[in-house]
Amino acid sequence: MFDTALSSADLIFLAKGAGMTIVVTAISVAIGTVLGIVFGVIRVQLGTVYAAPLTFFLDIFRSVPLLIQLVLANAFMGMVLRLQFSGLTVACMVLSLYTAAYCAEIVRGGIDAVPTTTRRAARSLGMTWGQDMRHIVLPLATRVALPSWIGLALGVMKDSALVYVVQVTELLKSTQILITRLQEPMFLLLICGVFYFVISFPLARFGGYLEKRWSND
Amino acid sequence: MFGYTFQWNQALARLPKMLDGAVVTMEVAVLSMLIGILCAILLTLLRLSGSRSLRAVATGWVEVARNTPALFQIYMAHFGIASFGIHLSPFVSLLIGITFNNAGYLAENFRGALKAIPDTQIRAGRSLGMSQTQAFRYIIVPQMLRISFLPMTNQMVWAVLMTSLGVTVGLNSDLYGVTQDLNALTFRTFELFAIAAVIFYIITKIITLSARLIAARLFRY
Amino acid sequence: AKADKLDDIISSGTLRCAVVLDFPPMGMRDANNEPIGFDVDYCKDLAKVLGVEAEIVETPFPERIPALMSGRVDVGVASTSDTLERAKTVGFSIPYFAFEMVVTANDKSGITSFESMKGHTVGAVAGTFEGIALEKQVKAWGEGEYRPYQTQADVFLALSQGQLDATVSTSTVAMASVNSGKFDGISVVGKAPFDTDYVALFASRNEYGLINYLNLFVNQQIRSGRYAELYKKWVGGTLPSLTVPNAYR
Amino acid sequence: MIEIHDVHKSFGQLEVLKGIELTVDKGEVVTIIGGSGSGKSTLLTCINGLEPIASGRIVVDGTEVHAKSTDLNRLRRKIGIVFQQWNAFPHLTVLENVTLAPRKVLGMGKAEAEEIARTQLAHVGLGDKLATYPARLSGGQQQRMAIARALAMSPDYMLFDEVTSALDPQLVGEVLETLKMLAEEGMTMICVTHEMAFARDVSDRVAYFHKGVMAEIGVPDQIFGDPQHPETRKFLASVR
Amino acid sequence: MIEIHDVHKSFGQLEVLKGIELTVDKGEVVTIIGGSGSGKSTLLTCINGLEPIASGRIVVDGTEVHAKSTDLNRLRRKIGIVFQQWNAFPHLTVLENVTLAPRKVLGMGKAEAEEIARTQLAHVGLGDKLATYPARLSGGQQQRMAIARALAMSPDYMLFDEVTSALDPQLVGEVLETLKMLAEEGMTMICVTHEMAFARDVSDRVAYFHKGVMAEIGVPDQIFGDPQHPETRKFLASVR
Ligand SMILES: Nc1ncnc2c1ncn2[C@@H]1O[C@H](COP(=O)(O)OP(=O)(O)OP(=O)(O)O)[C@@H](O)[C@H]1O
Ligand SMILES: Nc1ncnc2c1ncn2[C@@H]1O[C@H](COP(=O)(O)OP(=O)(O)OP(=O)(O)O)[C@@H](O)[C@H]1O
Ligand SMILES: [Mg+2]
Ligand SMILES: [Mg+2]
Repeated sequence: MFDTALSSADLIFLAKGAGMTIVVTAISVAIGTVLGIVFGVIRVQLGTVYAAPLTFFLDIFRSVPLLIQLVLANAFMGMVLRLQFSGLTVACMVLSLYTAAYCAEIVRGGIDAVPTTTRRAARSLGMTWGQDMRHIVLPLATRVALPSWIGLALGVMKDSALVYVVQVTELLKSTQILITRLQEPMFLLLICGVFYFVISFPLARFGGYLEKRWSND
Repeated sequence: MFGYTFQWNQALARLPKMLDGAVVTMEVAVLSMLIGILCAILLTLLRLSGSRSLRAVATGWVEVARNTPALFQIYMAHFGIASFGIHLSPFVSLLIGITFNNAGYLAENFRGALKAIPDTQIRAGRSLGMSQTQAFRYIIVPQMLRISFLPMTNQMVWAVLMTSLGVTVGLNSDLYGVTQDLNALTFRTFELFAIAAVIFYIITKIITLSARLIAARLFRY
Repeated sequence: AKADKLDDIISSGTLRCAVVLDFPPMGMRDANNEPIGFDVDYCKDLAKVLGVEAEIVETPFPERIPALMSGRVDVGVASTSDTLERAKTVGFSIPYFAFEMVVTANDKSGITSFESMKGHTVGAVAGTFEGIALEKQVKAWGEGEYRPYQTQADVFLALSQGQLDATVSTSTVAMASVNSGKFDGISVVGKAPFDTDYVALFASRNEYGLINYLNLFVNQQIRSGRYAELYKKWVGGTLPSLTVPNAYR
Repeated sequence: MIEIHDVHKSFGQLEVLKGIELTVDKGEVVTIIGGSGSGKSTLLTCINGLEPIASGRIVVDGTEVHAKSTDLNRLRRKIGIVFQQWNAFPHLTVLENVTLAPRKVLGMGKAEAEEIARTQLAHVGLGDKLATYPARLSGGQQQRMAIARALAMSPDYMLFDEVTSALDPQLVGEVLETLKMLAEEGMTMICVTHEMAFARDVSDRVAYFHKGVMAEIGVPDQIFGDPQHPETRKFLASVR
Repeated sequence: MIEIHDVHKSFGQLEVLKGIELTVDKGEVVTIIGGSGSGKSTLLTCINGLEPIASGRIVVDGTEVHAKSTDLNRLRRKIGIVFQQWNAFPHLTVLENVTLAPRKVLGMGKAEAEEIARTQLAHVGLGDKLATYPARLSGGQQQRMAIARALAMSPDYMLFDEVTSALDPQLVGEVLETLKMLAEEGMTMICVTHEMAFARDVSDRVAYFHKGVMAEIGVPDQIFGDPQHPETRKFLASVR
């Protein structure tokens, strides 16, 4: 269909880029989710006033373009602190905090969705705070939060396209490298789009499915 | 402690230029939101329409907007579209890219909002003699607006943040573009981008705060 | 005494060079997407004399300095113009290459010379020597539009698509791109009256030992004939002089 | 005059109306009673053209409702309808709820529409709630507002579909009072209701629906005192 | 024995309990009645330490509830509480709802916990609903499940906070029956309720709360037959 100079080696090169996208996303989402849960729980426990500094800190990650966050973190780590981190490390650190900031909101929403009366009931059965969290809040909050969390994971995967600024060659950057060499922008971009779609569409569908299923009961 | 000497005055001297950039950033964001809302309404209607192909087009738009990176969409809006011989300025390309993204996300929100409004509302309107359009315009849309207001505010913030991707299509008059140019001239990376970050932060705060004020005025029910 | 950067490089066994890989023939990729080009070979030569392995770190033009400052690379071999403004932040070696600037135009634009670019939409790579100079010129003309793109590839892509009418770039990259046959309907139409763009290796500003070594290395490359050899391999034509008349450096 | 001739209507496989015949004269109050799912609501929504019919004719003041040429939006101005669910427009104040249709559909000016709305709202006892949003109203108040909203279009006919059945028991009375008042003022009305006392008090005729068929129709004394159809008897026994 | 001495408690500016004195002996059933906002629920949540108090002491079987050294989680195992809102854990079946706390808090094995749960659920009449999810239960069933859940911890005391007031009238009876049964079995109970007939039938003593003060306490016959405090009289007149 297309007359193209694209070789199988190039496809492997693209697949490697896609692999990097997945690696960056997986690491960041994993760390970011753990942090997000911790931050979210802390925010709920401390209440609006005492959690204000944390809220402000997390808010920064949602109010500044990711591109700038990456550039700044890179400059700060290397130029100011003189720490020699690889680009992948910096990318994952920034994306993890970025994920955590959004995840904390989701977690907070999930916990708030568990009625206080239900939690009181658990506590009055003699459950500790931890048991209440583990057996009552976690399962109930997960139902509320999981669809949004899947949305977040997808968002982070797409946003990971920006880590090229710290010299990480992910999917979109790999595509640009091939465009430089082969000069077939439209064709290559389409392939790149298909790659993204293939990674994210099933997850998106799964999120939609969960939302539908859980909204029914 | 630091192995780096900050030179803030070097960077601060460029603040007026950066503020000019912030104005361009706001222009793109506001325009992309306004057009994006119109497109989203259209997409929502198309997705409800009887025609299979119209529904497919609208659904395709929404899915691509939501499942590919914004950077990809903006790159497409410049270099992709140009493959068909259509030449757009960087400003317009960025605007189209962000608008495309906004419309996709908002259309999905609108659909959810629409589902949340009971059908009986339309019925009530129709039985007062309103036409379908009138019932939609006076009864459904205002209620949708309230449900979608918070998501729209978030989308507006994202639109502002997305303008930073304009550099990939040759825009250098927006806040990020200006900052990058200044960085190429002076190499004061940390200071310049820190200032840009603060400006972005202030812009997004202004947006969320004014949205809260508007919501308080608009939705008193 | 404390070990300096030069010691670090030697003891670590690798030399990490920032190279721009969409800037043919200085930096590009071969059919296996491996880095090749003048700058790549230059970095390998440097590694060889240091007795270490070369590691090519791809950096787009705007990211060269951040990459150095963040310690991700040791040396920039990245066709970087040695401006005084930049020298406030990084340390430059003596020039290791010099570019002539030429105008490349889309055939449909009717542009035949630098002067006739006036009033047209022109572009170059953001943050480069020629980019900054061209933007100034467009402002001086008072008409037309200047667009900076992130990479040299994007500039030629935009040019061949007709989004740009003309660009100013180094003669080497222009010839390489036009001759590649991948861009239809563009040609080099003449010289740009910009100063010769001397480019230098760069390292951290306070690493005198390393910068001193780089200076000697550049000098040795010329003396040994390696410079001419690489020039012939990647560029071809008359070897540009790397010294300025009536000046020492 | 509303004339209903041999109306049939199905939802998919399910035949919901099986040949309904009914004529309602100007000034008459007809009450429809019957079991759940017997097609009462469906008939009302067919009368004002919200639902299409499969066969038969419904004629309102000489206009055939389901004819292609009929301007339904114009026809509906004549026919007010109030539903079981309170369909207040939550984003509008009580006054705005009532003025919306007169202004947008009849093209009335703001002042004129508000004048009418005030009158109608006072009429249903909501004269002091003009600036309130529906969320602050009780169910009974919302239902009365819906009645005022329909009345503001000066309809010639009013259809009421179990307007009290979603209300708390203590709120039912106030809404029924409003309906009674309308009936006394001579409004032509079709009321679907489960309130038998109300049906007996207010109606000129009472119709009993059973599984899509109008099993019986007659004056209240006959229907409640001496029902003819065995199903009517069963039904009345069950609701007592 | 539950001893409450001069307990004060405020929410911000609002003083909700103003020096409550009350002793409940083993096997006694004390009912608390009183107007909305009089502090009844607050007192119950203070007794099992869900809310801190400002001053005074609450001592349960010799343990001071609000002492720093008290292990509240351990104390709460003794004191079952059931609230007005049905607090079923919606993600667990009825059986799992009841076994959760015995297993996680008391560290019981699964088999043992289920054994106990089955007994308690059968006790409250839910023996056939073990595998059902709460969403499928009526309000009364959910409330009975909550009682079984509390009983499964073998508490020495049970606190009931208006357990029937969020129920439809026809479901109230079944829950009150369950409470009566418990009282007859000799459980020590404090019940906050608006059901006067129930209070009269079941209680050993009835306390009347008014604006954070226990205005009056006595045997049911005295409180209902010959109330001393004027507010008690007013209140009883209003609920009749
Ligand atoms: N939009 C619809 N689509 C499919 N079936 C419908 C629809 N509306 C009503 N029905 C079915 O038509 C039958 C008659 O419904 P209708 O609402 O007219 O009954 P009703 O007499 O008003 O009952 P109720 O007293 O419960 O309101 C019912 O079986 C109902 O399920
Ligand atoms: N968590 C809280 N924060 C602030 N005020 C509260 C809180 N809980 C209760 N109150 C207030 O304390 C007062 C007493 O409340 P409480 O729930 O104890 O009353 P009650 O006697 O149980 O009333 P009801 O019969 O309505 O349940 C009320 O004015 C209530 O508004
Ligand atoms: Mg009905
Ligand atoms: Mg209470």
